[in-house]
Amino acid sequence: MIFNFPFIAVIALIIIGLYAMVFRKNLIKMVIGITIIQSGVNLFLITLGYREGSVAPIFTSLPSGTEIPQGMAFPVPQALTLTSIVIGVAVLALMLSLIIHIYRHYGTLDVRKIGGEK
Amino acid sequence: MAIFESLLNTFETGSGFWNPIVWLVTILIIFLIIYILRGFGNKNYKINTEQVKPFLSGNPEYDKEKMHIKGSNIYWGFTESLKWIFDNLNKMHTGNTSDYILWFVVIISILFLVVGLI
Amino acid sequence: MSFIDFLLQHSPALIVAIPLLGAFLTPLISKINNRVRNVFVILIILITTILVMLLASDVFSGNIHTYVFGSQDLTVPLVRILFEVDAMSAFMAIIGSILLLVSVIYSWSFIDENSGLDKYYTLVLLLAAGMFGMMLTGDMFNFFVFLEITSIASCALIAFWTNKGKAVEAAFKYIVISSLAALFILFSIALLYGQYNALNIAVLGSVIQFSYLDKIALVLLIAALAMKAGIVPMHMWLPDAYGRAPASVTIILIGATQASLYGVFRVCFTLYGNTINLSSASIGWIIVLLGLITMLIGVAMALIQSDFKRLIAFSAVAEIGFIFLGIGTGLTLFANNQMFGLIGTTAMSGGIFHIINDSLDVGLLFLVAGAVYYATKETSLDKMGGLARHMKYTTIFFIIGLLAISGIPPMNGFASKLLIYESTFQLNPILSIVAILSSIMLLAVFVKVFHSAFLGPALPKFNGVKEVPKTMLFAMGIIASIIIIFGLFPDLVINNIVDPAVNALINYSDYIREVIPTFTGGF
Amino acid sequence: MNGMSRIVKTIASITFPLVMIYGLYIIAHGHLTPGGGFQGGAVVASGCAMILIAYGSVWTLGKIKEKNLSILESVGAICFITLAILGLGFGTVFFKNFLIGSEIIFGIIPSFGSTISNINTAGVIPLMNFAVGLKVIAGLFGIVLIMAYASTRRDKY
Amino acid sequence: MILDAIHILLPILIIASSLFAVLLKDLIAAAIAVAAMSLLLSLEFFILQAPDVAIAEAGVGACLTTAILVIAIKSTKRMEDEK
Amino acid sequence: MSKRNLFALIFFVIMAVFLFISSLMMHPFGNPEKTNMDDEIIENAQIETGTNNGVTSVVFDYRGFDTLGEATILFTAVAGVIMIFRRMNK
Repeated sequence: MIFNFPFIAVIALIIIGLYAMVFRKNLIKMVIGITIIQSGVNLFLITLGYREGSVAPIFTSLPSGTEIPQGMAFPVPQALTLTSIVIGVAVLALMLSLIIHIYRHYGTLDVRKIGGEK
Repeated sequence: MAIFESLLNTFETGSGFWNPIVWLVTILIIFLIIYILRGFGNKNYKINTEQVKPFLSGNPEYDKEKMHIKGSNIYWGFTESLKWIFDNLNKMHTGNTSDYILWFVVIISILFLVVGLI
Repeated sequence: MSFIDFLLQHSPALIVAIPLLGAFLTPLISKINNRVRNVFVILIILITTILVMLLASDVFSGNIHTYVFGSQDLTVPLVRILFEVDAMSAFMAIIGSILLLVSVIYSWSFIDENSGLDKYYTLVLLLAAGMFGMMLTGDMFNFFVFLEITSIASCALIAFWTNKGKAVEAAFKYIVISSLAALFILFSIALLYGQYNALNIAVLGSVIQFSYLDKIALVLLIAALAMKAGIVPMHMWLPDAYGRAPASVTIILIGATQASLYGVFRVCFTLYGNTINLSSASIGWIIVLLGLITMLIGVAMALIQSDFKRLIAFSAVAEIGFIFLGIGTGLTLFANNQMFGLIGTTAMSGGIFHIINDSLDVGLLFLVAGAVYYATKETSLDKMGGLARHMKYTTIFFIIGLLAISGIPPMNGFASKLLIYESTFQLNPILSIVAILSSIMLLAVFVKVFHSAFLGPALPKFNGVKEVPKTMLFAMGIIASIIIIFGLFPDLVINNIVDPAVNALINYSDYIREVIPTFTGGF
Repeated sequence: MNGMSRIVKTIASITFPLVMIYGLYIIAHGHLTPGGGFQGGAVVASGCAMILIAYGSVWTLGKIKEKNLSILESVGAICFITLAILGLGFGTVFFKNFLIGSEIIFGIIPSFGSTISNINTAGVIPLMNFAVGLKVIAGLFGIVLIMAYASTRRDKY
Repeated sequence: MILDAIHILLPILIIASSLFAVLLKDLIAAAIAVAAMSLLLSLEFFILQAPDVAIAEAGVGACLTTAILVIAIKSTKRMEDEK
Repeated sequence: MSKRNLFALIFFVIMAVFLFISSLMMHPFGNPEKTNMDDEIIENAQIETGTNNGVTSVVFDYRGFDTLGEATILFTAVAGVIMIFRRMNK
């Protein structure tokens, strides 16, 4: 009984990521913020699918005496998280390549100095 | 011919109506009036002569670029009299990505207050 | 079983799968020839459009199509991914297919001078697949995946002109905003999953209870999707992105934005449909207020812009406000049966009709702006003038768009705005006064554009300007003719397309009952 | 990006085959043990990224072109969607697992509960694993390669 | 009991490394902190009985993400100078 | 602290408070309340799809369409990165 501590950690990760995006001035720090939020949501999905004292949903060399539905962790959140991780790396690559271009055009990474489109 | 009849249906909204036939007839009448008015025009108008040039009280004609009123000057009086509104609006649109995310956070927290507490 | 029946049965999957297959094949086909590639892309979009029309004609007659991936029967809808197409989805898919077809035809000569065209067409097809997937899916997580496809593909397309710093910057803003929105959507999907252990919209809609966590999820979903749809004050990415993208991309971006808007309505009406008595009034008023702010600020900002495409982008923001006003009025009265029968249905049909009108009008104006850019390489309104002397047909198309977007009678914008004015006037007169005021200001905005760009003396620097190529004129002509037809016969459109969509939103229990036959709720 | 020192290069080239074997094992045994197309693809792509860091992007780009990677990725994606569409052809709907129970290749159904691993099971899933693995290797390595190469190139605007 | 302690300890470490990633001024160090966070996250996934996700997170999050971040930082600017 | 940061901090705190409350309202860690969908998958995965790995059966069979979308996202990102770093002159 650990009083939902992993859920609190998830929210803390999301808040830290949002903090990085709102208060930090560097573009790469904003990207890192998105990565942190992404990790928080992934952790949330996996935490939702955990059952106390369960084993991974893999039948090969299953420990003997496992109850079949109740003794296994949820497979669906794990599949969703796999999708989410690959989406995260795709978005990250695109954002960083845009940042390289922005640096070439403006010569700075400060979020206040780029653009200026009113 | 059911489709054709349904094309000519009158569209009623409760206090107004819309019939394509009526509108087509109205547009035809407008064109007829325009045609008649055009018939009253002066017959001895000649292109490529002095008649075409604008008369500016005897002053020489300006450049073509100066004759044209620019787009941002057209509603000058309107924007000038409501300057405080437009100044505030311009201040709101900073073009800063962090601010965009900040507005998102603001809206989320306002909606939390409205939906979560009421 | 005949071939048509076969196509109809599998069309929900084929509408997504055919653009995807086309996107995967485009890098290989573009090895052959540029012309072959263009024809191939147009063919793919044309086939998809035909399938959409086929599906829509069946759905509008009252059937709801479901398609289960990987299994034949509907007995185990809990575990598999489900596509569910009701009239609202089909309505959105029609809009998407029209915009895509026009955009691809327009691209033929508009984008022809640039490099990297095979990637451009690949991304357009991927964007098409993402849009249709968002509109047709019946599964929350699948919706998220297609949302991400849409946003990544649109981000890459916004940055198409990478030699312009502002385009790259706009693309960066877009991807940051949309990936943040997508992460919050994923978070709220996870909240719902943790409570009810289901991902299907219909299954979730049948068991939802409006507990505290449900409220949190509802707020996050509405805020994130509204940000993707460009609601004030979260609209600021939209003028940047619309203004800097190539015009042929912008018209597809309108479709992607409308898909997010569809997401808002799906969440409010179907996912939270069962709790509508608890939620509808407050959520409805929030949506109405957001719509009002959106209209006013969008149109006020449009008035002081001097960049052609940015100006149109702000008026596109204002137009989205009209849609929110119409739908929100309906949602406000949803729990009140008697008032809803009087006012609500009118307001909702106005709002939904305005979705298609808005995308057509704004799309036409963007295409005109692109044509002006193509001919003059100029975007600032201050440096234009006298273009009507060189570009006759473009000017005519601009006049049609101007009349349509500001709701002048012979065009389609009038019909939907009339419905919205009438219904909101009965709810609260101030709402309709604000709506009429912003509509008038929209007319003022576009009169300004018409004067400064198309009228005036023939400027010497534009002496060599010629009319744009025929394919671009053809693309603009398609939209203009649809606008005129819709404007002349609005009754036809409302009876055959809009009313089924409105009924599909209102009768959410039909949507749920298609998956869970034992569901007893709703009206 | 330039290459690193000789020690790094030697160690990277020794470790590279091991990483590759591990990644391919993960792909091939995706339906039996933890792993699958994505995980194995990510492992192989990170091995390739190690070679890229050690030897430099210019050298690597001389060995393998980004266009070939792009085509490889297209092929992987086409294989995947073709397997999905074959479900419509041989079975009845998209993503129908049409090989399962067919006793041909990968057609055996394992008995319920804890079993020993038999690679000849799971229908189209191993084939899909291979298609996705190919796609993920090409895609992720392609991203890293292009970004590393482009960061050395200085275009003027 | 010891599992409970790990379930508390690992999230704390993850939060700490994410704070480092946000607050450090040196961007390379921040990227390394992100890598450490991903590695700890994959350990947490393994303890939460998700070995599939753990492999993917270790391969993608700890290796490729860091590689891309470092490439981007090297081609732009290393230090974050706020004024 | 500037005016903007103060304004930001207020709304930030409101949002954080609501989210933390939501994390306390979740079901207890490790004891999910409803399990019907996942139980059904675990029970049927081996028979229906022939895989010993439950996650793979979900990824490629039960939710195969999501995986197609995921592969598409990777494809999109690669196409986007190649397009962003292309040479502009033809």
